Amino acid sequence: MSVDQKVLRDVNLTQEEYDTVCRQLGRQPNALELQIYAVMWSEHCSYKSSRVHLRRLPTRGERVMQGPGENAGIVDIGDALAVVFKIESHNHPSFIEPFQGAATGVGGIIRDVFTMGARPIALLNSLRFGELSQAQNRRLLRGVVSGISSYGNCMGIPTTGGEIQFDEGYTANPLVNVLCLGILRHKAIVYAKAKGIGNPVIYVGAGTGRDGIHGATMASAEFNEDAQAKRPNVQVGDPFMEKLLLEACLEAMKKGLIVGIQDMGAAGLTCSSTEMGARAHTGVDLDISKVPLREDGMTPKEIMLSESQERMLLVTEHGREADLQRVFHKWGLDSVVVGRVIAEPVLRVRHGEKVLATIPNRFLMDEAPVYERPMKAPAYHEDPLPDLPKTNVEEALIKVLRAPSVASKRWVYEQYDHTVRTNTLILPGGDASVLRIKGTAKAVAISVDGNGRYCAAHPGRGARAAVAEAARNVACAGARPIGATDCLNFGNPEKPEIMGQFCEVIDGMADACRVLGIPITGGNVSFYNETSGRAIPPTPVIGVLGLIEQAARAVTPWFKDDGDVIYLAGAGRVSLGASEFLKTIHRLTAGWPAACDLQAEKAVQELCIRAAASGLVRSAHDCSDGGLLVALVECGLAPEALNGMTLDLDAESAGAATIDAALFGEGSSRVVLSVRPGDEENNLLGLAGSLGCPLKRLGIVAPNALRLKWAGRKVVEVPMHKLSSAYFNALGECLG
Amino acid sequence: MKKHKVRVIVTLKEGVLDPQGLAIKHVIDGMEKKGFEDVRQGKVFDLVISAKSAPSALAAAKEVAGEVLSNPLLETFECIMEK
Amino acid sequence: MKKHKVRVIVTLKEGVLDPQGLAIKHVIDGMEKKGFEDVRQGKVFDLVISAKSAPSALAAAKEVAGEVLSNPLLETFECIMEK
Amino acid sequence: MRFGIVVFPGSNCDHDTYHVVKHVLGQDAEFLWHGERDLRKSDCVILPGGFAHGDYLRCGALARFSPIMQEVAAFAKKGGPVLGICNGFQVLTEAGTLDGALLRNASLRFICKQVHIRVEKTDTPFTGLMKPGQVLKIPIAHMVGNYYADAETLKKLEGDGRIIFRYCSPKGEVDPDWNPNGSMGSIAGICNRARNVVALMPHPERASEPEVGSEDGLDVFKSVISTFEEVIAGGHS
Ligand SMILES: Nc1ncnc2c1ncn2[C@@H]1O[C@H](COP(=O)(O)OP(=O)(O)O)[C@@H](O)[C@H]1O
Ligand SMILES: [Mg+2]
Repeated sequence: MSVDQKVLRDVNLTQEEYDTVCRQLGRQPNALELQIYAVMWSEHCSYKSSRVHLRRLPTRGERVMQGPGENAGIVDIGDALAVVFKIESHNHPSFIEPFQGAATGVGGIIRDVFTMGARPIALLNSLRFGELSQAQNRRLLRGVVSGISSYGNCMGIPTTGGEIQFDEGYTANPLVNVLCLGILRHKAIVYAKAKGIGNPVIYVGAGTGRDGIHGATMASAEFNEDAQAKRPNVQVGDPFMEKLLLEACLEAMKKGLIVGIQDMGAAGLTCSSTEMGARAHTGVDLDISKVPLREDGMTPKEIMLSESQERMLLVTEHGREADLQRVFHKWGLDSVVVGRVIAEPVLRVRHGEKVLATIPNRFLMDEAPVYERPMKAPAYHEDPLPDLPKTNVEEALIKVLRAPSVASKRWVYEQYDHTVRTNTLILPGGDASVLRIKGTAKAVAISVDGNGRYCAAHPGRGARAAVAEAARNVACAGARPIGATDCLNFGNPEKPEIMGQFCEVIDGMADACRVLGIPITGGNVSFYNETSGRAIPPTPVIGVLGLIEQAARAVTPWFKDDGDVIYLAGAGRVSLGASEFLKTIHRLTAGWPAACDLQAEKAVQELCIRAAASGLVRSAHDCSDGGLLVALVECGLAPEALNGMTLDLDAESAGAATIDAALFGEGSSRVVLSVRPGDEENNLLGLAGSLGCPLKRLGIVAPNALRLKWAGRKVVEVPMHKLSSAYFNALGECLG
Repeated sequence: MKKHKVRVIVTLKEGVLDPQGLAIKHVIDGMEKKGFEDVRQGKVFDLVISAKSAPSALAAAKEVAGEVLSNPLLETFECIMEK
Repeated sequence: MKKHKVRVIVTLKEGVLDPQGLAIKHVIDGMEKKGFEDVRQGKVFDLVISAKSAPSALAAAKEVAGEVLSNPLLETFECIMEK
Repeated sequence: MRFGIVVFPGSNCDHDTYHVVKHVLGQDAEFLWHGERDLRKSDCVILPGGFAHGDYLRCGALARFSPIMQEVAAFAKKGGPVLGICNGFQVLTEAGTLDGALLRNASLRFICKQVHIRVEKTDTPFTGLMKPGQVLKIPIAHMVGNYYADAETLKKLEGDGRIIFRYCSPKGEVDPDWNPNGSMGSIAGICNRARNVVALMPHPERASEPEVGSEDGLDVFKSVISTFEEVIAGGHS
């Protein structure tokens, strides 16, 4: 069909896609319909580049009550309770306006969780920035952190954990991934379905403005320059409004007044009404003259595409509108009927009586384009590494402890309220966040992890390592992993190398999840993280959820008492390739990360979980960024006390030939444990033996200083307070 | 060099959501005060600048207002010389 | 009833510490801009009020400014009728 | 004893406070919706933490216009024990029930961490079971907790013995290094003239069970329960 190419460019559709639209409809779409198609078929909403690959991820498991496809995944935790959780990216908006971008990212993921009927109880985030030596990156970090903190804190949802890494590759493309976790009773699940023909479709929350309207629209010729200057499309978050929505929605759900609900997130009213109809095999008939507007003179297109925050679309039973209104009114909110559920499975948009658009749901969703984009195997870095000059261990240790990716993130997490709701048993600073479930003996643990440097060097290994690390963090706390959510951050999928990375990452994740028995219940894909042709390192971020049957048995990473015996558990291989040591000490990005042996990983996790359950270990900490020595030092830096240690390592016990590789090499499947000498120690050794998990004695907890021998020779003796100030103060010194 | 006082007023651009203003309006409405149609909140900065002349103080204020005091994505500003 | 625009400017009383203003001054100093002697931050509220007359709109604004928009312990305010 | 916990739309420590008085201490507890005027026969009223009305203007500034606040003021005037925690402290200063004001933290950042506070006075309903000089480990979580009062007010507070808690080191030393937010005189909590209205920035309800890291906050609630029981016992004798 012939169509103005400029029109297609503005809405970001190809000629072939336009032809498909015409074939589906049997006619040309009108201007509004074209806009609706364009947003629904955008990468963000349709997953057209990733869908064929995502199918390879394992999504089923005994405990999975809801896999991908709804607003968030649901995993059973027993006692008729379930956890609802999901991670989402807000990368592009955070680059444009870090405070609002990050804040609205938090707002969005919270809505995804409470719309399922859950009370959100924790937030986590995974952040990536360019190096902090550049003022621009410091500004982005400060803005993002205060955006997250202002939104989460106001909502009264604790931000209990996360991770941050710095790499030059994120300079013009910071990543902001946020995860929300909620708890619900099985019976209370609410789905995003527009069920019940004739039921009213109701709009609640903030008024609709022009914010967030598709960039394409902004660039069209409708606004003159001055108007553009006055009408930015930055979305502004209102956490207080969201708090009202949260409480009002949960109250309405409890009263059985909500049949189905979805938040108006990306592509706003268009996406929520189409998806809710499609899931219920019904249609939604909207009268946009009823939509509460915040600005004058908004066009139908603007109303349908607005991404104003803190808005929900819901369906109630016919006849209960007044009851619903009463609940919302109590919270100071208006609820407005803007449409009806209809039998015809279409999205129909009217303005009063006048029909403006009619599109069958399936065209917008199931029959949206799916691409098998061309792929090219990623260009790997050279392996093996060049010869490296000798290093002084103490100097290197302090430098690595001060490296922003390794150093304590206390400057960041002190800005997050992490104790509200009084469930947080293990505060930020540990491996996983641990939250008790009031009214039961249980706790859940959750950790988000990913390593772009590993994935850039070797996407498959990096992806396996990311799943393994998140799961291991949870296992260290004593929790058994029961589900995962993932956020896949990549460059432009139209480039074959990027698709190649994506494909290898998916395979690596799928492999790790299958072997470790962790189903993926939802996630998010963020492509086009690219500026001036330069893509970010491929960055899958995995959030793993674990369950602890006895909350009182949760294990922290920190050494407890002098004389406790320190062990390295696990048969993990290490490599200096792509390590923090190589980057910080030798200013090199080279080599491959160690391959993760998933059977060894499974064994060490099993050891941690069982040892915790039977109260055998006093502490457990995973070795990740920075390697074994950093992990050991971290074990000595409890929030309120310092513990020293006396260590006697060699190539055999540390699992590497050279001292640098042993102390600073990185790899999966390794955990530092401490145990009381005597019976408990013997029992731990017995348990490890029966699980086939190696356990190497490294030394004992001892007062005040780190004392380290390598193959019998003394190499380091340094007071813990010196290490503590390097580790805890580094980030604050950069950021002020 | 003389000291000049410049007041910079930073306000949200039209169309940008103002949660502060909304929350205040909501409470004012609840207080049964009549007639309040709209409330928008902005910021004010009172600067003291040493400069040769009033115009050069004003120019310095404008620079800082654009670079530091306001976020050009969301806000506009005006600078006023105080007597 | 006509709509009137009133701008309320709320500033900290002299002597009350203004950490925000100080922090901004610090940033400006760090940028090697010269001459900035003092920065104090305040708030501005743009009100739209329906009232019979400008004086009655101004009176309504003053009431709200004193009761809600400012804390008399820390702040003073002025109300300005806009054209 | 019956606790009434005031719920503003943006309160977010209401459930935590309820949990402690009801489930940890086994007392009666009721939520008091800010739009209502009924204290439901509460023997003690708590204004919990949170962001009462979003608190974009000044923290706690808008809360005093809620209908329930008139009842709380009347209850306080009759001598009823009232506790303000964090946002509750801000609400009480904005309402003029307590002296001074809370400004933004000196660091300008939100601060969430464990701190230590020293008990200065034990002659209030909320500190009766404590010892003067006792150190409590209790977390703070606020952006606006930097206590400010003019010199004259400060002098009055000192003179009347109305400074109830100060930030301190784990050993009880009060000095600027251990002042997390810039508060004048390291003030963490104060009371009114009649000593029945007490407020503090730290969150005792987050330090009331050993598994969350500290039980030191529990004495705040236990004290008021014991005062109440004494009154009841006194009434019967
Ligand atoms: N962005 C963040 N938000 C909250 N907590 C964080 C953040 N980044 C790091 N932390 C906390 O700091 C601790 C260390 O993080 P990290 O170095 O990533 O640990 P690990 O290597 O064990 O995954 C964790 O407890 C984590 O929750
Ligand atoms: Mg880890």
